[in-house]
Amino acid sequence: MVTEFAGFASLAPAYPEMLVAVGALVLLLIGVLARKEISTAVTGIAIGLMVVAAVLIVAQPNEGVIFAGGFINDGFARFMKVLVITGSAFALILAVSNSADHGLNKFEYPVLVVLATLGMMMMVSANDLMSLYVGLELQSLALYVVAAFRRDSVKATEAGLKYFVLGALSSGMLLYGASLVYGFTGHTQLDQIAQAVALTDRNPGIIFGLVFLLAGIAFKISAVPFHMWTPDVYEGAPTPVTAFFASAPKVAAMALLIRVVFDAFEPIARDWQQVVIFISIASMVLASFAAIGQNNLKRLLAYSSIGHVGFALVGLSAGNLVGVEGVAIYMAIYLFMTIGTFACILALKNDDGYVETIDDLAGLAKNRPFVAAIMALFMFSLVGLPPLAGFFAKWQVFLAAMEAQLFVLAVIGMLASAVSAFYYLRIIKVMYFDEPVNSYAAPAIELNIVLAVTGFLILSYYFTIGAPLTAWAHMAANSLF
Amino acid sequence: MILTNNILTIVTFLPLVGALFILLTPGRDETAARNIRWIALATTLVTFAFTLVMWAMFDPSTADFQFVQNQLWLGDVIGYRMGVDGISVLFIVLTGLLMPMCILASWESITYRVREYMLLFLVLEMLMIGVFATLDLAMFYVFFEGTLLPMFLIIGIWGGQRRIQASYKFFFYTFTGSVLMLLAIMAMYWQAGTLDIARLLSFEFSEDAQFWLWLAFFASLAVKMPMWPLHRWLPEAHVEAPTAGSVILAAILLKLGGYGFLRFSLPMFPDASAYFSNFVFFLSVAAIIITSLVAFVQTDIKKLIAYSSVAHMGFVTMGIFAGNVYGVQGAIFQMISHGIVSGALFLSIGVIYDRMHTRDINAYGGLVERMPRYAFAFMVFTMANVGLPGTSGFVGEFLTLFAMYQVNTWFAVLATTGVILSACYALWLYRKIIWGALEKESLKSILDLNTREMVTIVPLVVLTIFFGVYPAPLMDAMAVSVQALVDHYQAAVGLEPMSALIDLGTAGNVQAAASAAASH
Amino acid sequence: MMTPVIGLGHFLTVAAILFTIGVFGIFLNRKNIIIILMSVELILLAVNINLVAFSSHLGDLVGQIFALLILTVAAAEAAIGLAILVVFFRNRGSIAVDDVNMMKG
Amino acid sequence: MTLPLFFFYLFSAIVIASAIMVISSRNPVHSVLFLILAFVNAAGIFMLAGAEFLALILIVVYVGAVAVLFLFVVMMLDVDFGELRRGMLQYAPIGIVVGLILLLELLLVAGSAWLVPEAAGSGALPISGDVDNIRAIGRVLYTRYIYLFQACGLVLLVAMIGAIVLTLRHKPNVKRQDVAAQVARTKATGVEIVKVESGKGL
Repeated sequence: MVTEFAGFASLAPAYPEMLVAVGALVLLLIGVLARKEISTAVTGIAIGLMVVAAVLIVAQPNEGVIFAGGFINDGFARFMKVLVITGSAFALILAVSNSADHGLNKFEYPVLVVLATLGMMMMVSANDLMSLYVGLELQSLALYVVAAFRRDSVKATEAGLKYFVLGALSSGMLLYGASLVYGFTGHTQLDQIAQAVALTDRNPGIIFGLVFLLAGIAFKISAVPFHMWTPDVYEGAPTPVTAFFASAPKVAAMALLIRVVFDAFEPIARDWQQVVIFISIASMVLASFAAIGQNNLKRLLAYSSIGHVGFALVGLSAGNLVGVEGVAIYMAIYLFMTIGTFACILALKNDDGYVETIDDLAGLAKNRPFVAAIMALFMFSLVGLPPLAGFFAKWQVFLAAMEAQLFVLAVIGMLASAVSAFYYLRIIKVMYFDEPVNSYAAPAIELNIVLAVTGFLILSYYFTIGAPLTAWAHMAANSLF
Repeated sequence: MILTNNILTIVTFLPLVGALFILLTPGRDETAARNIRWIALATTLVTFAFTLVMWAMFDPSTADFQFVQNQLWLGDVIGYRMGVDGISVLFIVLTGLLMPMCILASWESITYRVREYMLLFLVLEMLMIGVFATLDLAMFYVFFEGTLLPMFLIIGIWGGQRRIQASYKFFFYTFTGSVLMLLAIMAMYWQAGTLDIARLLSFEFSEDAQFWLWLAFFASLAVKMPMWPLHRWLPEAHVEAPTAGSVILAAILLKLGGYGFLRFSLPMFPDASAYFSNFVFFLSVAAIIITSLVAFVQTDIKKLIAYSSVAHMGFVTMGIFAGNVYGVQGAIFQMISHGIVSGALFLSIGVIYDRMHTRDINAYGGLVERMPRYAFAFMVFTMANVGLPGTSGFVGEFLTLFAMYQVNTWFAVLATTGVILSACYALWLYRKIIWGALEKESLKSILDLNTREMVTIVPLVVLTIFFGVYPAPLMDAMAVSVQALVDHYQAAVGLEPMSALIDLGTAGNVQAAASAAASH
Repeated sequence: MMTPVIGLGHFLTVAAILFTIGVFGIFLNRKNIIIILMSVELILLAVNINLVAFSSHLGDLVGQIFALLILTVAAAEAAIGLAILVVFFRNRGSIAVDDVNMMKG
Repeated sequence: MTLPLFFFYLFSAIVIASAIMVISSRNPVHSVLFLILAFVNAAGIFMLAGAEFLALILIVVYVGAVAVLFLFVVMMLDVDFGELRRGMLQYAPIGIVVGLILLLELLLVAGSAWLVPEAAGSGALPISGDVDNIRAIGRVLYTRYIYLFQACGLVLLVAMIGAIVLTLRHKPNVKRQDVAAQVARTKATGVEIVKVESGKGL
């Protein structure tokens, strides 16, 4: 076997990954060798590392397939990687000043987040079922640990355990699917799978493999019917960790899903489209109704994230260029909305601890007008009300569905979004229309900054990031076709 | 030249500049609140001035869109497109006119969270002007639907006792209807390949597509309008909203529905509009009669006016779908006039509500003794509401009825009974509140209009009478555009162009036609 | 290289049965985490049998590499899983997990 | 029946039987032992399929490390297993239905392979007859698959960090030898001279 390693420069497409990997090891060394507890410093360096990696991805146009076809860096991968890194960096920022409250004040936390991010970058860049699996597991294992990171809390460890069990099961299903796909096509590399699939007629082995693969990934994006873990894990895990779970890993898994179905299974698009449509409808409808009864904020946001995954999948169901572009934009906007919402939750702390239930928010607009205003903004945006960014996200995916003539899906989705407005509005109602019950301390400075930045972007989407984001997403989607 | 190109952008986004200033105003005390009020008033006044400049620059001799801007903005789909024609220009001016009055009406009645209140009103103004100014279908939806956000909060935060239910009802009725329209907009994009309204107006959708698109638009616009039986949210929203909120709701927001019918349903889906016209007539006439009857039994002044709004909107839909020049001109005129009159009525109710804090009809009586100026103004508005000749309410109602006679006599006859009914309840209301002996103790010390209230109400009195006597400025502005619209519609559905029958270029002809019809 | 004495279907059948037993085990023992972890191991074993069988059948080494990766990663996974189980046990004094409840308020 | 086929059936039967025992055994220690049995026999199946290296790894890594780890945990945690088994049959009916459907579907796939054994194309990395299995894997593992190999290293690193951060507890009272501290001792730090006044004591 000849080595296919042709000098360090040939690895240029993977420089960001290598940087993050080395960075994680350096962070680990710093943490271990330091004599005292320096988790905040490590967190700071980790955020810096993410920023550098993101800049590297944006600035460095090295695209290509390396590592014997195992790794691909294209426009789509770069777009999604920047999102993933942004999500992780924000999640780390959210944990800076309140890490002690959530039991995250150990240097291992940022290290694990960085390693999870590395796993997500590998997922996004996976061009082979094997690298897909390894990236996924690198991410998942780090997330399992992070979920249970507050090891003296029953809720957190139970959340970690549930997440682990269902994650492991989903990995098993994904692998079973991968093994069938490998067996019946003879390849693990996505583009070669596509060639083999195109040659054979609809082979039940491949179809079953595809279904199992999709089921495994559906777990990771917490789409119905594989969503059971989400509310419990969101509720149990420390809030900064939940913010992390809800943002970057979802983006990475969604990118993975897009890559698998388009790169490997384009020839049997009809088959996976049906599965995706089903998952999408189920997620939108179930989330809309199940969230109405929730009083715990984090559980509510869990259902909200399930619903939003359903909406994003509307774009994927369409199976066209506009759809992929829509999903890319959707995930970007979803990322900012999620980070911002969790920043709001973390910004509200009184003597009894952090805000947990919706009732705790009563009259917030009087005590903390800034946080309440930003929160309201996010809620309206999650509803999908123009002119906020959430509307443009929905616009993109439903536009794709209409092009693909998926009218029933579009109508159901739109009605589900109208129903979902009910529980988002409830939060606004409680904050603005009710009388105050709690008083909250002033939030930390970095939370205020996160709130201001995300809130501004969501509010001014049409004027500021809308146009460049759309253009970039278009470029990213184009690289898949 | 720069002004011509950008006048619409300026008019639309000027309120946001004011909003920014309000956001940056320091302090949370009474001084800050006063500053904020003044900033809001100044902003709306400047905006109004610019809308007047725009009207002055507007060339009424062409049906083309003017002050056009056309750039792609978000991807290849959504563009930044602006432009007005004779149909939309008037609504922008109306919005500009009413906003300062709303700010003035809220001057003293809004005592808490003034910053948020003014902020929301300025944002609302931006969105409402945007609806009329944009030429991009997606942006139309953005502005159209965006009004929900500030309005939901205005009703919910500053509203009355049952504000929460009212705001929820308002939100869900309109939101659910609108999402279907959104899907229709997307479908139109894939069929026509553009969201540019100017180009969509000349695109011919297949009859099958028209059928569904019309229904989807109807779902949204009929709720907004509101048409019977989808009007249930309106009385509650009106009753619970603060005075300025009611004014905006009645004067502008309801017109978004009518504007949508004129801009989209009629010209873009002509076949479907013709197909569904009897259905619309039926709903309109039902609205006129039923809601007028319902208005009779109300004890809440605002509710009564709210139901009368629904009835008046019935005339509008009737006129629009009559599909001839009288009908469409009448509908537009009726909308403008109703904007002024109903806004003025809600302002008037706000005046006595500020003093007595009740809207119960029985709590009033004999106000003329203590409030002669108020009594006069209220009389003018009541007359206009009834549609008495010489007030602006007459022209629109008459034209739509006249148009209806040409299309379907039975519906027209039924609708005419609505006019009689409205006279009954409006005059009854006036008698209960203003006439009679001043018996109630609490009313003995009530004060007449102060300067601030005079400033808000007097211009509306003047306009009501002025447009009633001399409707030419409005008619001239819209005439050519309406003619083009109607020609296009009738050509599409295969009717003889009505323009051959009567030349309706000027208001004088309208008046002549009106008196001719009246002598029948 | 190998004469296919044993048909591919034999292997796949065994793997399918093992996989089903694994999934069934998770359903059956919803409270006993240790058994669930072992069921996951059974599922992975099924996958490995699949991969090895396909590798042999196709005359392609990739399947075995894949299986090797899975073995490595699964070992790491088991370590993490047991670690979480241990901390959970320390907190709770039991390893019973409440049912994953979809509609819990 | 040829000999390989006989062994295949033998191993398969034992694997399946012990897998059933794993999930249904009353005592988790038995479960672990049956798991080991399943792994050992699976190694036999691997061997029959020509994957000698994997067969070895399965025994070394799985039986040697993972299964023993399970055994440790089962023994270490003082779990009341009787309680856990209660209500177990509650889910059995639905579980059986789901399991049967799943099995049928999977067998369908397996069956289709049986019917069309040449459904697959040619592989990316053909096995050549003149190199033995371990050598072939070794040749590609560090070259062609260096990326995956390194990534697996990171996965193991995460597992290590995770296991440590979750379970390691510093006990404050445990005495440890600190060479640096011992060497750094000086007279000043090590000896304290106390002047004791006569008749007073300390």
